[in-house]
Amino acid sequence: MKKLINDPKNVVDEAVAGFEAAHGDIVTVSHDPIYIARKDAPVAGKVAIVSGGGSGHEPLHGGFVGYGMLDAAVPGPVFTSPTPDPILAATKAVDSGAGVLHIVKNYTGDVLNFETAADLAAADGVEVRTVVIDDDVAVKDSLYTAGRRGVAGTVLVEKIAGAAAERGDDLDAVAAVAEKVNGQVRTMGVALTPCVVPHAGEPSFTLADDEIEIGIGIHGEPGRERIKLAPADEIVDRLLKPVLEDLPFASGDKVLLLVNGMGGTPQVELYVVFRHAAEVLAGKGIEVTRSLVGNYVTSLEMQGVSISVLKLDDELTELWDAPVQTAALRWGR
Amino acid sequence: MKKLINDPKNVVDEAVAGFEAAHGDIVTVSHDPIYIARKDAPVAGKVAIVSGGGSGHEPLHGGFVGYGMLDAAVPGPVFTSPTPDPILAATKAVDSGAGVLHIVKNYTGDVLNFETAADLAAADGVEVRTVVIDDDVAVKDSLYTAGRRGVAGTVLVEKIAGAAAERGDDLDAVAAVAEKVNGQVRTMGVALTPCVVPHAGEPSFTLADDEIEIGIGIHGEPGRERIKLAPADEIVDRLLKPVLEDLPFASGDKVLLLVNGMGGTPQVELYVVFRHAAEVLAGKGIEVTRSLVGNYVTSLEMQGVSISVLKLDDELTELWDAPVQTAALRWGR
Amino acid sequence: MTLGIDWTTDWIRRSAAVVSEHRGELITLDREIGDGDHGENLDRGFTAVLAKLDDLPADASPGDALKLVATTLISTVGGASGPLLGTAYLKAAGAVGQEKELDGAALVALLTAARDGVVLRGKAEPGDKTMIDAWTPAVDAAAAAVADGKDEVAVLEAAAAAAEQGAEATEPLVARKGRASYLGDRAIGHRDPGAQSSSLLLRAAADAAAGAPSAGQ
Amino acid sequence: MTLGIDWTTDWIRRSAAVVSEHRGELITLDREIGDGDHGENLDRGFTAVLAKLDDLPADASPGDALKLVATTLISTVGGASGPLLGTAYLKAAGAVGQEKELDGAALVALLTAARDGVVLRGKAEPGDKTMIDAWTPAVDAAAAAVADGKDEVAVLEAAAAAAEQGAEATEPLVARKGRASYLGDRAIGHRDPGAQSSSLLLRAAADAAAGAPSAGQ
Ligand SMILES: Nc1ncnc2c1ncn2[C@@H]1O[C@H](COP(=O)(O)OP(=O)(O)O)[C@@H](O)[C@H]1O
Ligand SMILES: Nc1ncnc2c1ncn2[C@@H]1O[C@H](COP(=O)(O)OP(=O)(O)O)[C@@H](O)[C@H]1O
Ligand SMILES: [Mg+2]
Ligand SMILES: [Mg+2]
Ligand SMILES: [Mg+2]
Ligand SMILES: [Mg+2]
Repeated sequence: MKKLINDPKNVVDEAVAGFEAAHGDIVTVSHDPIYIARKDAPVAGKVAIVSGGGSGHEPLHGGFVGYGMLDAAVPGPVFTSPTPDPILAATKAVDSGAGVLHIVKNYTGDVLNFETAADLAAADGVEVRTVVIDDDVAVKDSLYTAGRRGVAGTVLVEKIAGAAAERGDDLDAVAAVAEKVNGQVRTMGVALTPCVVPHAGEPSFTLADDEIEIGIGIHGEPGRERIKLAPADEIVDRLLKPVLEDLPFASGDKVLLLVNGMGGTPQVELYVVFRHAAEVLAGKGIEVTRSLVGNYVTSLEMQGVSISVLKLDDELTELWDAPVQTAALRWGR
Repeated sequence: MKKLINDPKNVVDEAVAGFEAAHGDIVTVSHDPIYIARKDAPVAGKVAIVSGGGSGHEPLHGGFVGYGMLDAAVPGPVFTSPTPDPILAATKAVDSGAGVLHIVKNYTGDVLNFETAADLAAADGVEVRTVVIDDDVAVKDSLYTAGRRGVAGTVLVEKIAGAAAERGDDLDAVAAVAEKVNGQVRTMGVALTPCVVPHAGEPSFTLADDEIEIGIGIHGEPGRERIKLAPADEIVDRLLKPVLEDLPFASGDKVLLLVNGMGGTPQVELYVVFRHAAEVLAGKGIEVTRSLVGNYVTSLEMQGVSISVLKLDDELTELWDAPVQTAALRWGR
Repeated sequence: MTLGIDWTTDWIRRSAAVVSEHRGELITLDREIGDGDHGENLDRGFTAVLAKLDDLPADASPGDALKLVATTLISTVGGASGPLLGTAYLKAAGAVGQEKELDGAALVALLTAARDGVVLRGKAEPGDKTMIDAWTPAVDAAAAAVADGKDEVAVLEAAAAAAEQGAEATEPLVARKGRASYLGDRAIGHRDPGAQSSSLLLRAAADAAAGAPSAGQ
Repeated sequence: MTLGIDWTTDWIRRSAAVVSEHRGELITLDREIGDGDHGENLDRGFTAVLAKLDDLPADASPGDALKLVATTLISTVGGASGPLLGTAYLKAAGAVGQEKELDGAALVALLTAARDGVVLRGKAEPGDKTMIDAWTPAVDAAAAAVADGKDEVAVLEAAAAAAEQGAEATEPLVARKGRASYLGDRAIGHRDPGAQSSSLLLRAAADAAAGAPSAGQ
């Protein structure tokens, strides 16, 4: 295992301390229990938004704390949901009285720990709503699975719900916007290489030199099927097909296209993927009116990419365009 | 070689097409000859800034085209300087009559090709100044080398010179600011893994499982020395020492600290590095007043990091803070 | 011979030891069909439990000790196993109340409540390839042993043996809960890490009752 | 026997063939002490040259053909070798002017001008571990051959052989120019890719003169 770390046990603590040192203009950090809060939180009268989950997906979630997006992020150990304590502490710290939305990726651990925290927060008089993100079409949502996973679509939910909170929507309205985005975004990913969890010290799975894993999650967990390495355009076709069929997206739709790097993918490759994805959408009469390309929801050093398509309407477009000022996403201020 | 590409020969063309599709609000793209220009270029009365070099360092340079930074970027093949033709075409396309600054990283190929383009532009009546960036302290600047290389400090030069041009400085003044930044920034990098150039298909060098390469360049060329993998804090100490001694930086200095990922480094690791680098600077009485953490000047999928320290004064700080709107660096608008 | 606070704390210490010892194995199982953190998660949790165990008042009941385990796991493990096992211990503590000595029936009540706690939070059914597949046979075997008039040591031995078999029996299954469910058929042939760790915890309970020499001592 | 346009275009075709054939080898040499693109760069350049060669007017002179190579390499190769080799061919074209037939003295002038062009742009000295270390012995050997009264074929053979030796002789050197200079002592033991490719180009010139069977045909 080759990593720029000290003791694997301290990776998250040290990274959060580094984040604090680098972005002290935007966030404050609580170290025990550990969470990252917007510097000016609680913002009077504003619904607060808290998200979190295992570390290793950076910039998710800490990189999205700030004006127009999250009020707090709660990082767990690498790939492990945080416990209820820091979620509760963060929730109480950022609540201005207008209530708190929990944005939770759909994994058993995340759901259960946020659930407990929400119960405890409610007992302390904080109004909490929870929206569970499950945009990953690689997993069948059925009685036979833990349900679809929350993956790269999460960043779109956080941005758009954050804008709704910032413009003054109440808790129900912010939760409704978040649900709406989750309902209209679909994602599918591919891994070329595995990642190495620091405390495990070994690759999360092994792939032959000519194999790739389709339908990969964001925790180094294996995906849906293993195929031979293929040209990028073929891989894009293969990822986009289930994404587009699922909603389904249709000719005339306006969409946001997100090509998300898994952490170790060179940027040239992300744009090679974007090019063909945009081409395929254009061929189907689907208009890409907003774009996002980069490492937003990652799996440590994994090489690979996910493609998300979000159906836009005027409201979502306006909320997407609204100013945001976080470490990892910033425009308009 | 595992890459999300089609034919290796088309990587740059396709990536640039993807960039165009994703960032059409900010840039326009010329495909033959290939360059990326600011959408509203030429900007009347403004000095234009053109940079470029081999591809594979993204977001450098295309990601920095836009308001407050570059007017055009000229991408060569992967790790190969562009030829004079596209540099000349870009230079002429963005010149508003106020002259053009070429920001060139100090590599023989880049210097020679930009030199030819500048000569040809001058013959066509375009006033061109050239600033050569050589911030890499890993290389001794002596008669016995091709001189120091231009590495991550380049992004700081491009941002700050871009702001100077945007506020209306004339060509000499913009060139002087760029020279000043280059004179006050020092960088040193480390690689944990090599990168794979698409047309070569094999790693640029080999490192044992417990070896790292100190003083790495940004083209997968080997570095200064090979040492055993060590804890991040030790590696940071080793990178910072020559950086700080070279200028030298002194107690009381205010600086910008850039921790730059080489492309394949998980973000947690960048922040682990930032944390200790900031700690070391604080211990020496050097105040970090501005920070930048992320993948800005990369080497494809290489895992590793470079640390740059730029000495700030009020003018440079103000220019750093000025609005910028590019695909990869954006604030204030 | 009923089992009291000494058995309970011995069980807990042995649990911590066995989890630490099998940390790597549990990580590997979880890497294969999950995300590779299960051993690390439980080790972090039980290390924290151990650190708090000495604070237990001298007159603590088994239920007090189980509750300490529950709250500590909930606040240190995270992931899926934290709330699930935490709830198991919490419900187990509730089932034994303030009893100082646990007989066979009380042990069955403890195990049943623990299993039901996991089901309450995780909604898994037997055969879903989860820790339930260790707990449920353990509960059944313990109940059968009590019905057969076995003593407490034998009851826990029966539970541990059944849990071990149950964990092994997860290998051919397709998972329907947890991360392994994303894998479909590809989970076949791999043991569920949570079932394996639960069987280790139940083996520790039996060993503590039998007074077997402890790995951690 | 003097050498005219047929020799020149044959040289160019053979150059393209040899560069394409040795593309991988040049990439490997450049990976070891540079950035791994030298073979790709030259292959791209000479492929472009080949594509333009048929456009040469029937009455073109050797100098016209060399100028075509020069401008094409400058506008397609990039990197360090593009401007350096491009200038070499440009200066070589200048040295032979509009002569239709080149004798030994003209060939020496051609080679000398090429070498001087590289030095003009790259400022390298002999022993710096660059392409100069192939060109300079080639120039000297060609001049000596002319002084010895050798014919054109022998002059180019001498140049090619000397260039090959010069390229080989870069192996023990520390580099003082180009990317390899960043390596210090670690460049020792590796052949300079640019010296190697230049020796291949000069061998192609000799082969074309000797009418050796061509790899590309
Ligand atoms: N819904 C569930 N019900 C019961 N047990 C579950 C459920 N989901 C997961 N588990 C158990 O949790 C184990 C994984 O725990 P762990 O790796 O610590 O958490 P995570 O899956 O969040 O990484 C699985 O092996 C399985 O036994
Ligand atoms: N200053 C110089 N003078 C002469 N030749 C040089 C000089 N710098 C580099 N070279 C030659 O160029 C070769 C490298 O070419 P190439 O790999 O195509 O370009 P780059 O170094 O830009 O990647 C070196 O092997 C060397 O022979
Ligand atoms: Mg986990
Ligand atoms: Mg090069
Ligand atoms: Mg797990
Ligand atoms: Mg090269």
